[in-house]
Amino acid sequence: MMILKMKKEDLPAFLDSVKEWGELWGPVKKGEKVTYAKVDALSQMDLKATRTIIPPKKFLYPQRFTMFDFDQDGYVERKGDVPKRILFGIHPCDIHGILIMDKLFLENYKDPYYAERREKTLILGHSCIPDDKCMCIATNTDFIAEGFDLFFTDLKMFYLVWVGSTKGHDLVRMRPDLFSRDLDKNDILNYTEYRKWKTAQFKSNVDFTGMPDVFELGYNSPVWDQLGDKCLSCGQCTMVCPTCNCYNQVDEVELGSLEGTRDRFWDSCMFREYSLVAGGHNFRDKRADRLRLWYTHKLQAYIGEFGKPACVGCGRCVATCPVDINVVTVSTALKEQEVGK
Amino acid sequence: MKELNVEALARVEGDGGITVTLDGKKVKSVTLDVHEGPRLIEQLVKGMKPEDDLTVVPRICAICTLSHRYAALRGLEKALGITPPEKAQLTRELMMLGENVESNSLHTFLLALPDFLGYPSAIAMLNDYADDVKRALRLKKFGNHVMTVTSGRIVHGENPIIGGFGKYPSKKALEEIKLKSHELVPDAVRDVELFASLEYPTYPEAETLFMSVNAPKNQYGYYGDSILISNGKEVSAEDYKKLTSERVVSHSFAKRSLYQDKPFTVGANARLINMGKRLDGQAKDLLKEHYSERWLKNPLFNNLAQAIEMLWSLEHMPDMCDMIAGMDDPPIEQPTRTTGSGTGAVEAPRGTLYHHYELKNGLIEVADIITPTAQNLDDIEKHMKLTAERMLADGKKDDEVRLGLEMVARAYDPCISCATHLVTLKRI
Amino acid sequence: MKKMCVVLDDREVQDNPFQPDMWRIVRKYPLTGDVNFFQARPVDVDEALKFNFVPGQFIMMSVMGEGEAPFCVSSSPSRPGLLEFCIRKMGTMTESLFALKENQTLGIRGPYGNGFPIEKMEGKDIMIVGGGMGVAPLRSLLLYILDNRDKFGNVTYLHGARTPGDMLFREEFLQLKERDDLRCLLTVDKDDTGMWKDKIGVVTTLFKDLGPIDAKNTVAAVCGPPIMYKFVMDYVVKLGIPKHQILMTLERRMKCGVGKCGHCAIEYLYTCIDGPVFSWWDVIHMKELIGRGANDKTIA
Amino acid sequence: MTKQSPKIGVYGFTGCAGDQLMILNCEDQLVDIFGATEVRSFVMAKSDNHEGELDVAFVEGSISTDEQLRRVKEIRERSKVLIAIGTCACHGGPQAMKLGEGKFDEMYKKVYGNAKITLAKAFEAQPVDAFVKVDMYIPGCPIDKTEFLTAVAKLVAGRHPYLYKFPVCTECKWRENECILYNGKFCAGPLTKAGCGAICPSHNIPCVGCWGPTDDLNVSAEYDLLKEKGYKPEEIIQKIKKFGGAKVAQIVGELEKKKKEAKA
Ligand SMILES: Cc1cc2nc3c(=O)[nH]c(=O)nc-3n(C[C@H](O)[C@H](O)[C@H](O)COP(=O)(O)OP(=O)(O)OC[C@H]3O[C@@H](n4cnc5c(N)ncnc54)[C@H](O)[C@@H]3O)c2cc1C
Ligand code: SF4
Ligand code: SF4
Ligand code: SF4
Repeated sequence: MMILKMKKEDLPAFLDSVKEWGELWGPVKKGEKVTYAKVDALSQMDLKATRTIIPPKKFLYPQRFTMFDFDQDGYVERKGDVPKRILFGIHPCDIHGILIMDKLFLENYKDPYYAERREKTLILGHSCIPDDKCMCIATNTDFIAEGFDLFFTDLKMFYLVWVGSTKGHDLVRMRPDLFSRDLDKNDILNYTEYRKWKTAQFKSNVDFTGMPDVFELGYNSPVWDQLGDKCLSCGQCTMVCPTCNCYNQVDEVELGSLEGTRDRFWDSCMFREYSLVAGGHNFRDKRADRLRLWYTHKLQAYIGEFGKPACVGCGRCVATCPVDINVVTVSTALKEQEVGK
Repeated sequence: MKELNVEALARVEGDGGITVTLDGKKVKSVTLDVHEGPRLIEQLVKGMKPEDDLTVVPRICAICTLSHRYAALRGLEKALGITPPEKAQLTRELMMLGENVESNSLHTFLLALPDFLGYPSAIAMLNDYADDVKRALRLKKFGNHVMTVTSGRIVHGENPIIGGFGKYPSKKALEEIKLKSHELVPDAVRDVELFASLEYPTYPEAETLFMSVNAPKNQYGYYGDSILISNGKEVSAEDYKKLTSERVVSHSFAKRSLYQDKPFTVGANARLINMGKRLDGQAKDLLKEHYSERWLKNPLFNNLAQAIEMLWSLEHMPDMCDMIAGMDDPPIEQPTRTTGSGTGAVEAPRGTLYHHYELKNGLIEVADIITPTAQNLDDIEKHMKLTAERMLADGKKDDEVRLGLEMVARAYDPCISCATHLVTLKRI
Repeated sequence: MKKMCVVLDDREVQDNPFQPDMWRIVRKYPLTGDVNFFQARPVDVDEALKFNFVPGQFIMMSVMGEGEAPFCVSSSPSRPGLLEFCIRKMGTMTESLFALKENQTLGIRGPYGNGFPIEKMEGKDIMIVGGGMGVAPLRSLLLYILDNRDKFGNVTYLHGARTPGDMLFREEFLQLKERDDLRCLLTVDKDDTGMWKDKIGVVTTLFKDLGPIDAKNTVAAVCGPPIMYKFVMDYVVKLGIPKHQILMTLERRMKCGVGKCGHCAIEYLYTCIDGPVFSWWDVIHMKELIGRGANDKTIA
Repeated sequence: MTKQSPKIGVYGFTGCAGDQLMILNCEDQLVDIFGATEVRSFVMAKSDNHEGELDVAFVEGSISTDEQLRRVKEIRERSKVLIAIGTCACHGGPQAMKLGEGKFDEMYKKVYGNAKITLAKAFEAQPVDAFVKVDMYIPGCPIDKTEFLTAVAKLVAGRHPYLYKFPVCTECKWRENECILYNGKFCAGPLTKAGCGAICPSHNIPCVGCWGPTDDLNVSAEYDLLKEKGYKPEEIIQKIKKFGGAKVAQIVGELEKKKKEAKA
């Protein structure tokens, strides 16, 4: 890893030149919210925004995409339908989310679709200012040390730029004149100051310590039923969560032939069909059981397996669920054995 | 007594049938039955909020869904004391142009033309008239595209809402429409020529009256606050009941309208008869070239009228797009009152459509919807009866009479499901 | 037919675990009213002998245009070249599969899952208890053991079916009764035909005839419908076979077979990777199976 | 694979004919549809219609007269597969929104007075499956072109069509819309089956529920939420019943009963 320094006014020029590598994408206003969209220049982006509606996972495993084509003779790989992209402005929590996805999709049977997109997507991270829904401090994902190609920390007067990969280096080399390695004592002080300042910004005081125990103890708690009564099964939480990966697949054919495609699309464990098997038996027919699976996965099972939660504290479920079921309310309800209003 | 039955009237939207009852050589009666079941839409929307009504009433008819939506919007906005922002007004007009192109191309080519050329369907014409069918599909697809861009989707788009639009079309989409409409004008001209070259049999000819809106600013158009009658009279849309006294007949769930106890015609030829002088561009020239006194008597000319009107709609789109693209998105206009009434009159492709609403404390108390087909039904039966009599007198075979009758019915572009519209029964 | 795919600017060539190979149906015939036997070989014959698997593993089978579903291999890896399946018609994919004819093709990828721990079973006495569709994975195990007979101790095979007509591979098992190197006990719940010469009664009645067994040195494999587990497991445990030496398979909805799609998750386990073979000890410690949602059908 | 083009028929009953129109709206595929299948009967599109044995019958619209009832039974008898297309056929459509309230006769009288209509006897509209077995449902008001075409393509290939079973919200999130319901305004998304591509929320307007109910809907949760946000109970019920048809009418009925009991 290497840390460089860049003048803030040089960023537009830098982003302009990296477009040579691939499409430039960044956070763009959509109504009151933001979403990652293709842009021409930095000026179109909204860097102040906290979270996009759905996380950058949409670039690595799109909402719905074709895996391969098939015809009478067999299955044919799709080639060349994945563009090269540079994502600018990804926050630490989302990069942590990507790291969790990397584990799932790249280890133990590598998923070539994810791998290809991951390879063709450069992650240019950017520091952020937490709002009242951010809780990455509770999940230990408020800073990031890996998983990106470049990471820009905004220190008011200038950027500190972490180079996290050889591809990141390649980008820097496109405009070496914009970076400097002259880092001095002040930079260290500034950076330490920044970390302290960021930590002080958090307004949410959720605490996930002990959650695996609380989940274990609360396995049969009636709290799950109460939450199940409120849940709309709309699946929004799973769509917006950066660490939800479930998918479904379906074959489509051309009219009048047996040629077609196998498509993959986002699925959700909140749906009844999710655990339904032929013959009509459903392993998680009750909403309560489905909710429990989700939150157990985020805050208990994953910790048991990998020592950290599968929640990266992005706050999207908090900013999305119409009936207020999210990591905060669920963990509180379990702890206090009462569902808040 | 012998009955000649055209079981299901093919190629009209909805479900209808014609029964001709003969007494010896004489035609005793001709009835257009509507089998389509009753839906009681006007009763269902009672007690609803205007916004909810707006999602239900367009479902009366899929082909004129946007006309219904627009008529409802005009009626409801009047009742709520809203003047729509200019951009909304223009976008709605563009949407009506789109519906006009879509519906007229669907009707003239896919539904009516096969009769004239002696085919059972447009698909069957493919081998011999591939170019014409494809041209029609191209125009129809474009009409659909305009409807999609403005209203949100092809059929039953929810985008036009009270006080404006959920989302205005993007500049890029407008630019595309502008270019494409330009490109399609020659197609539309070819269509006019094709329909002008057809033989229109004289059997159905008879005098009648024609009604249409009087589009504002002395221009041609598809909405207005007063109604023109071909006898020279003009009546305010709010007085629509004077024009359309409704009644129920035993052989149909569709209601009928008469004007001063006489049947009348609405639709494209009525519009051209009443407002044709206001056309511009090539549409104007072509109307001049092909118009004749026979239009006033023969309903079959409605097909040609639709082709000319479609051309005008296309020719008009570029200007509309430019105007809309030049404006900023206005906020949604809010109601200034919760109690009031209003009548919206618009020209659906098949004729004048009225939506009348009375609101009390923000809820709908009375909804009255009068559809073009309901207005046309009596005239359809009148012209069909004449056709049957004359064709039989001419010694035509049953099959020929059957086709002749179907052609007359179809020329009116009847949308039977909208004719089964449901109005509180009022006899004047 | 090599399932190679080129990705990443043509720089890296790698296996795509989601792309099925084409196999040809060699034989297909009904075993019972709604269960068919399928035998298939790779279209590319060079691949035939390369397909290695362990009894208890499953493959993902594709019918073009319909989709994919998991099925256990019913044949033994000791008889390579062809794969055999016994498949029950349950829904959309299996219906389309049944509509295929001999000589037509289908897609297969795999094998997946852990399979039976064959190496750990070697040297042990083996007891196999099957019912209904549970025969699908068990037949693979049984045939494998018989083909490697000297590596295992005493072998007992218990099999129950509702009626003689419902008994999958009936003739094959009746023939096994002739062998002296295994004990094969068959029973049917009832028989209206009068043709059934063997035992009548539910599968647990067979336990009475078992005689003494060396429980601590026995590995049991039990597969069958949920109702069967409920009763059989009690008997097997009472025989003294340790719970971690009783093996079974779990069924869950699956879309990928390789731990990506999420559907088969049970707490932190993926049935497709950590299973489908689990020990009875594992299963009774799965909260999701015995917890709130528990009912007869949970274990399958 | 030997292929025989399936014999199909398209029929319309009480509704707006929008689903049949959507079939005609498949401009780019219309020729292919007519090529890949043998369209025996499609009254709205052609006049040489032959009734007889069918592989697939597409039925649009709800059933609201005795004559229609007779015809739909007759179509069912001669069709191997009967597919309900559009929300009217699947759930009853808007004309069935007051199903179970027992107000039909009164409303009918208001419209037609005492006039005798001899054509047929009318009753309150009901979905097709209230009278005959339906093998598959393609909902939508009107149906979505792509959803319909992919289903037809699969049927022609002898495969089973797959339609989304999850609610509109999922597609709404795929399209990255801000949630209307989260912001406290009515949206029928969570109760409504996906398939439209969440068109309405993507235009900043609430889903009105035109695809009809999902198989797994939680009406009472949405009801409670909206009440909390300040909506009047009657308005909520009216809004969710608009396209919900018989199924939602029943759920709402139970809900109202429960609320009444709770009050008492
Ligand atoms: C490890 C494993 C091994 C199996 N082995 C066999 C076998 O040898 N013989 C046999 O007859 N059956 C077996 N099954 C069950 C078989 O997979 C289902 O019966 C089959 O998927 C039903 O598919 P369908 O499309 O006909 O049913 P539908 O109900 O139409 O299912 C639609 C889709 O849901 C999924 N699905 C439904 N049920 C199951 C299920 N039980 N397990 C996994 N996915 C499911 C599939 O992806 C399927 O394509 C096995 C299941 C598992 C998990
Ligand atoms: S659980 Fe909620 S806060 Fe945690 S990562 Fe997922 S969406 Fe973000
Ligand atoms: S806006 Fe409507 S459809 Fe979209 S997520 Fe919210 S409730 Fe669901
Ligand atoms: S968003 Fe809702 S109302 Fe709009 S088209 Fe989709 S299902 Fe219909």
